[in-house]
Amino acid sequence: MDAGAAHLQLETVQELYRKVALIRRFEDRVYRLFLEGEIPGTLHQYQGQEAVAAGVCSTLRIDDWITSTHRPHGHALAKGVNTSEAMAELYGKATGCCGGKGGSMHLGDPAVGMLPAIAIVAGGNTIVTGLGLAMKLRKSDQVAACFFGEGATNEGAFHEGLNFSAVEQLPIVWVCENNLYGASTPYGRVSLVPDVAERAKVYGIPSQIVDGMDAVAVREASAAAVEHARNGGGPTLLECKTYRFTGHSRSDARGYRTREEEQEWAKRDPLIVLAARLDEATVARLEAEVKAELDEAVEFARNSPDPDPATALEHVYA
Amino acid sequence: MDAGAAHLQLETVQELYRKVALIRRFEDRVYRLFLEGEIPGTLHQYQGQEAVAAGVCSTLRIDDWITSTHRPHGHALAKGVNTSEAMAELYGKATGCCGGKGGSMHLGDPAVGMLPAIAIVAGGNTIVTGLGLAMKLRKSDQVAACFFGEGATNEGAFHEGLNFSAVEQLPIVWVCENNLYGASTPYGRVSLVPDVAERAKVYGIPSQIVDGMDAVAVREASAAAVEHARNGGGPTLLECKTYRFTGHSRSDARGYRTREEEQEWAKRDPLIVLAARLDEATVARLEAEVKAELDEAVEFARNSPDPDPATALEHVYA
Amino acid sequence: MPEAAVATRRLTIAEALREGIAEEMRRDPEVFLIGEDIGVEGGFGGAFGVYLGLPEEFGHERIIDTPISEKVIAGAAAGAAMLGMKPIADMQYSDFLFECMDELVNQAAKMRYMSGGKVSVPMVMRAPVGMTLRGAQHGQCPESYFIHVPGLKVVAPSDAYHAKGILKAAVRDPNPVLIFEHKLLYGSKGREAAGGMDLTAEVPEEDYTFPIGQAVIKRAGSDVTVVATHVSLYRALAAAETLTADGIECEVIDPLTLQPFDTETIFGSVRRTGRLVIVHEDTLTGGWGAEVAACVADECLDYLEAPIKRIATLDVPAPAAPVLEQRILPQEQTIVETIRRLVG
Amino acid sequence: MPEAAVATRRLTIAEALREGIAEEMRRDPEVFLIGEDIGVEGGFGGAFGVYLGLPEEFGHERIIDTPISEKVIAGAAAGAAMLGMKPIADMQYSDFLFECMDELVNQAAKMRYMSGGKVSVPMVMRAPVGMTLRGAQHGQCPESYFIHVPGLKVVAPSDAYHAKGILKAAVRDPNPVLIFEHKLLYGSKGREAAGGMDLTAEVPEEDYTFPIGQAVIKRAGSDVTVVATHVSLYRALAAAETLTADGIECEVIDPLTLQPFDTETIFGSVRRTGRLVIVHEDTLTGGWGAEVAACVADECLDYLEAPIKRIATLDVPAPAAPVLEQRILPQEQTIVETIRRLVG
Ligand SMILES: Cc1ncc(C[n+]2csc(CCOP(=O)(O)OP(=O)(O)O)c2C)c(N)n1
Ligand SMILES: Cc1ncc(C[n+]2csc(CCOP(=O)(O)OP(=O)(O)O)c2C)c(N)n1
Ligand SMILES: [Mg+2]
Ligand SMILES: [Mg+2]
Repeated sequence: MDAGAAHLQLETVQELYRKVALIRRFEDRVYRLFLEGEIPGTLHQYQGQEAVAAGVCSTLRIDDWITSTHRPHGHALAKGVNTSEAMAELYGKATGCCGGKGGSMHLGDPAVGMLPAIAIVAGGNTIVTGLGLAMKLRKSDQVAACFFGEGATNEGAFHEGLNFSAVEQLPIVWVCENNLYGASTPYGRVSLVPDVAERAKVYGIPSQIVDGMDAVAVREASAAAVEHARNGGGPTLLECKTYRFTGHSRSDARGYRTREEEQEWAKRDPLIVLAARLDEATVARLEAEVKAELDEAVEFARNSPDPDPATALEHVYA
Repeated sequence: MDAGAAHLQLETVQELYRKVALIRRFEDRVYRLFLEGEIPGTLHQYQGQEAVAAGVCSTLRIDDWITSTHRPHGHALAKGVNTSEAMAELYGKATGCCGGKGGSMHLGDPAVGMLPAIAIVAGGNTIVTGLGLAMKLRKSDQVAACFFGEGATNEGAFHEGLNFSAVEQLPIVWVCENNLYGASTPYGRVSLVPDVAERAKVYGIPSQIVDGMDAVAVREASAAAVEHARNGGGPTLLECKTYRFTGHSRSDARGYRTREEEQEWAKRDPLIVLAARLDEATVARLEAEVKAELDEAVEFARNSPDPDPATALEHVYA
Repeated sequence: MPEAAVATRRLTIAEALREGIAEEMRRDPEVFLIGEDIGVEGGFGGAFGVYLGLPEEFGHERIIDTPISEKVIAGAAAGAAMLGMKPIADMQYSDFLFECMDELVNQAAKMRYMSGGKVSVPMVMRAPVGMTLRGAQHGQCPESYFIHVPGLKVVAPSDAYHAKGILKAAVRDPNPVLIFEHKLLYGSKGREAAGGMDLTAEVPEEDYTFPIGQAVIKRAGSDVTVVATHVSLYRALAAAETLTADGIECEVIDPLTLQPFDTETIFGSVRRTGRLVIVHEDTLTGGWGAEVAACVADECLDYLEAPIKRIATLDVPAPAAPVLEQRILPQEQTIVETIRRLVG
Repeated sequence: MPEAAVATRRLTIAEALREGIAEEMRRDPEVFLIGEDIGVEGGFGGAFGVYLGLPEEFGHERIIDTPISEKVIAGAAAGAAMLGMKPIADMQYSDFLFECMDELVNQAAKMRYMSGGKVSVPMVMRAPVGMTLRGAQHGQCPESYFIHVPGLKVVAPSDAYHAKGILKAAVRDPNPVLIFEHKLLYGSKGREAAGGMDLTAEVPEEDYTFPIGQAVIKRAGSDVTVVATHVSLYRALAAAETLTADGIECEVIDPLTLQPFDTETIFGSVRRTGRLVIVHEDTLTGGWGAEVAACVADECLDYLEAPIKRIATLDVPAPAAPVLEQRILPQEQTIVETIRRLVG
C-alpha cells in the first residue's frame, strides 16, 4: 500500500470509528435518559451491531436510500440523520426528524436517503423493492440497502422481496444483521440452515458472510455489493454475523442466552476492533467529538418544544 | 420381479390408469357441459397433469389429508371424492360435495381427507402446516400432502410453510406441479432458478424432481416421501414436471405459449404413458368403467335439486 | 366543466380505464403499471383485459409483470411512490388484497404520517370486486375494510365517464388511492349478468379528471335518498323507475368516493327527503353503509322521517351455486319493497 | 350462575387469562398454544407475560414457538382446528394481524361455509390492542376490520372476570374467535397509564365460562346509554361518575362481544334512555361504533331523543409523541362534555 492509500485507509478507519462511537454513545445515553423518564415509549437498541450500519452506510451516497427496522437508531445515525433531530424524535419533540410522529421505531429522514424505519418485521423487504424499481426505471445510478434481522428471514416478505429483486435485477443490497436472536428466539430453533447467506442462492442472488463486528470488513463487502448494484449487476445479500449487547427491548432480562456467550461477543466489540487500528490520541479525539455532538443533541432535544397538539391531525393526507 | 410382485405392479398400473382416465374424461366432459351452459361459473382444468394427483393420492390412506388449489378437480377425484358429488358441486346442486356452496374452486370432502380446495394461490401452503401439526401433536401416523403450482412458489406463504414444516419436522409431502406457467406467466420470467426442487434445500427439506407425466414415477417418489413422513422423518418436496393441456381457465386462448410446445408435451400424455404398460383390452375395459361412472355422475348432477335458497344463510357459524 | 365537454363517444369501463391509463402514461413518464399477467405477450392484458394494447405503445419496462407475490406488488408500488413515481398497481381480484394488507395498511397508508409529512405515497391500486359465481374467494367486495384506514383514499366508480376521470385524478393524487371496480360492469360481457343495462357512457376525447371525494346525484327525487355503488347503483336506479308508478320519487346518489366520503351531498339530500336507504354488494355488518348511516344519525337526526335502512349482501361468504348467490345479493325487488315500506 | 359463585380472589387480566388457558389445557388435551416467543426458556412468556409458567406444566410440545411467520401462526392454527384441535394462537401485537389476513379472512372464516358445513375451525387468536406510545405500527385497535368478516367472532373483554370466562368460551366455541385485549389493562403495569383504576377483578376458583355474544350493563342509568370497550369503558365509567354531579345518570354497557353483537341489550337500553354514545379507541370512520349506530338508527329511531354520538380515536395513524397521542385518544373529558350537550 502506498502512502496515499494508507492515509486514505486511516481516514476511513477514523470515520468508521467516529460513526460506531457515535451510535454506541448515543444508545448508551438514550438508555439512561429512558430510565430517567426523559424519553417515552420503548427502545430497541443497537449496541454491538454498530459496525454493520457504519460499514454499509459508509459506502452509500446521500442520494442512495436505506430501509430500516424496529431497531433503527444506528441505521439513522450512520446514514446521516441529524443527531439532534434523531434525539428530539426519541423525546417526542416537534423538532424531531419526524416531527414527533414517528418515534423510536420510525426514525428516518428522506433528506438523507432514509425512509422512516418500518417496525413490522421484514416490512422494509417489500418496500425496498419499490425503491430499487424506481431507481431502475429512472435509469439513475442510485442504490438501495435494506437492513433486516435474521428473524425477518422467516417472513413471507423476505422471500417475495428477494425473488422480485433478482428477477428484475434491482440495485439492492440486502443487509441481514444476524445477531443470533429474534427477540428471545435463537435462530437455530426457527431455521434448520444456520446461514442466511445460503437462502439467497435459490433466488440467484450472490451472497456473502461478513464479520459484522468489524466495520472495515463490512465496508469492504458492502463497497463491492454497492458497486455491483450501481453498475446494473443486480442485488447482493450480505449476512453480517453480529450480536446485540443489550436486551431485545428495554425490559428484556436476556434469560434466553448465557452471560458467557455475551462475554465472548463482548471481546469482539466493534469499538475494540476499530480502536486496535488507531492510536489512543485519535480515539480520544474522536470520542470527544462524539461526546460534544451528543451533549448538543440532548440539549437540543430537551429544549425543543412539544409538538402542537393540533398537528396530530396533519399529514394523514396531503 | 416375481409373479406376485408383477401382478401387484400390474394392478397398480391399472388402478393408476383408471384414475388418470377418470380425471381426463371428467374434465373433458365438464368442459363440454360448461360450454353448453349446464355448468355455471368458471373452470380451471387439470387435463395433462393427471399423473400427479393420481400418483400421489395412490400412496395416501383415506385418513391422510390433502390440500388443493384453484385447479382441484383432479385432486378431488384422485383422493376419492365421490365422482357424482363432485359433478353435482360443479353444477351448483344441493347434492354436491359442498352442498353447492363451494363450487369448482373449492371442491373437497373431509370424509375422504380432502379439505375444500383453497383458491388463493399458496393459500393451502400455510393451512397444511396445521394439518401436519395436528397429526404430530396427536402422535398419529397420518400424513398431509399439499398440492401447489410452480407459480405459488413466489408467494410468501410458500416460504413460511416450508420453513415451519422443516423446523417442526411435520409429516408433510409438498407436491409442486410445475406446469411451466402461472396463468400466462412462464416460470422463467418470475424465477431465476428453474427448478423448484432447489428451493427446498435452503429449508433443510429433501427434494426430488419427478416426471409428472408418468403416474408410476410419481407414485414411486410419493410412496417414499409419504413413508418418510409417516415414520417421523419430516417433510419432502416433490417437484413434478408437468403440463396443462388446456388454457389456464376456460377463456384462455393460450397466446403466451406455442402450439409446438403443446404438441411436444402431448406426446407424453399421461394416458399414453400408462397405456404403454397395459394391453388394449384392459384399457378399453377401464375406459368403459370410467365412462359408466361419468354417465352416472352427470345424470346424478342433472337430476339433483338446486339448494334451497334458505340454506344460503346456514354454515356461516356452527 | 367536464359535463359541458362535447362527448359523442360511448365507451365501456374497460375501454375508458385503458384510455385513462394510456393518457396518464403519456402525460407523465413516472407513471408505470405493475401486477400479475398484465403485460405478458400473448396473455390476457390483466384479468379483465384492461391493459390490452398498452405494451405495444409503452413497452415492457413500464409494464411490469410480477411473480405471484401480492406483497411485492403492493410493496413495490408503495416504495416506488415514496420516491415520487406514480405506480398503478393491479390486483387480479380484490380478494387477494388480504395478501398485502400490511403493505397497504401499515406502510402505504401510514408513511406520510410517520414521516411527519416528509414522504408522499402517490400510488394507485386497482382491484375488481363483485360476485360472479366463483365462490367465496373470488367474489368479495372489500371496500369497507379500507375506508377504515386513515391515509388511504377509496373510490368505487360505476360508469365509464367517472371511472376514467377518477382514475386520472387518482394517478395525480399525492395519496395512496384504491380503486374498486365491479367485474360485471367492465364491458359488454357483464352487461347481461348485470341486468341488461347499457354499460357504456359518453366519454369526452379531451383530458379531464373527476374529483375524488365528490358524489354524483344520478337521479333527483324528493321522497327518499338512495345511496348505492356499482351494480347496486343500477339496481337502485331501476327500482327508482319502478317506484315512480307508486308516486315515489327516489333521489339516487352514486358516492363514487367512499373515503373521504362526500357527506355534504348525502346530508343535503337526506335533509330534503327525510329518508335514507343505502345499498351495497359488500356484506352488511361493518360495511361502508354503516358509516354513512352513523354519520346521518348524528348529523341529520331531526330530519329523519323513517329509520335508516341498509340493503346489502347478507352476512355470509359468497356461495358458488347460482340460486344461493342470488339469494344473498341485494336485489332490485328488495330495494323496491323497502322503499315502499319506508315511504308508505 | 357465575355471578353467584363465591369469589374472593382478585386477579389481573394477565393472571386470569393465564389461569383460563391452563384450565382449558388441562381439560382438553387438544388445546395447544402457538406463537412467537411464547414459550422460549428464559424468554418473556409472550409479549405481555401471559404464558409465563405454562411451559413448566405443559411442556414445549403443546406450546409451540414459531418462526416470525404470522401467516404460519394463523394458517397452522386454522389448519389444526380444521382437524378438530383447539389452538390458541398468539399475535404479539394486533398490528401484525395484517400479515395474516388471508389466513383469517379467506381461510379460517370461510372454510365452514365453503365446505357446506362439513369443516369446523375452532381456533382462538389472541391479539393485544391499544396505543402505548409506540407509534403507528404498534398501537392500533383493529377489531373493526374483523366484525366485517362473516364466519369470525370477535370479543374484547375489559376485566379479568370476563376475560377468563370469554377466553374459555372461545376455546370451546366451534368457530374461529379473535380475542382483542388491551395492553394497558393486562395488569399492574398498565394501571397508571390507564388512569389509576383498579385493574383486578374477582375471579371465582370454579370453572366458568362467559357467553360470547352477551353484553354486560356495568352501570345502570336512565338518561343516556354509553357503549364502550377496553380503556374507553373505564373512561366512560369515570365520566358517568362525574356526570352524577350534573344529575345525569349514564347507563354504561360493555358489549364484550363485537361480533355477534348483543344488539338486544343495546336496543333495550336505548329505548329506555333515548340517547346513545359509543366510545372506542379504534379510529372513528368505519369503526365498530358505526355498525352499532347504524343498527340503532334502523331499529330504535323513534326512541331517539338526540343524535347518536360516536367518540373514537381521531382518524389518524398513532403518533409517537405523548402530547399527540393524548390529543387523538378518546378522553374522559370529551365523553363528559358530549353527554352534557346531549342531555342538556
Ligand atoms: C410482523 C412482525 N412480527 C412480529 C414483530 C415483533 N417483533 C419485533 S422485533 C422481533 C424480533 C426480530 O428479530 P430480528 O429480525 O432478528 O431482528 P433483531 O430484533 O434481532 O434486530 C419481533 C418478533 C413485529 N414487529 N413484526
Ligand atoms: C393470491 C392469489 N394471487 C393470484 C391469484 C390468481 N391466480 C389464480 S391461478 C394463478 C396462477 C397460478 O399458477 P400456478 O401456481 O403455477 O398454478 P397453475 O394454475 O399453473 O396450476 C393466478 C395468478 C390467486 N388465485 N391468488
Ligand atoms: Mg436478530
Ligand atoms: Mg403453473
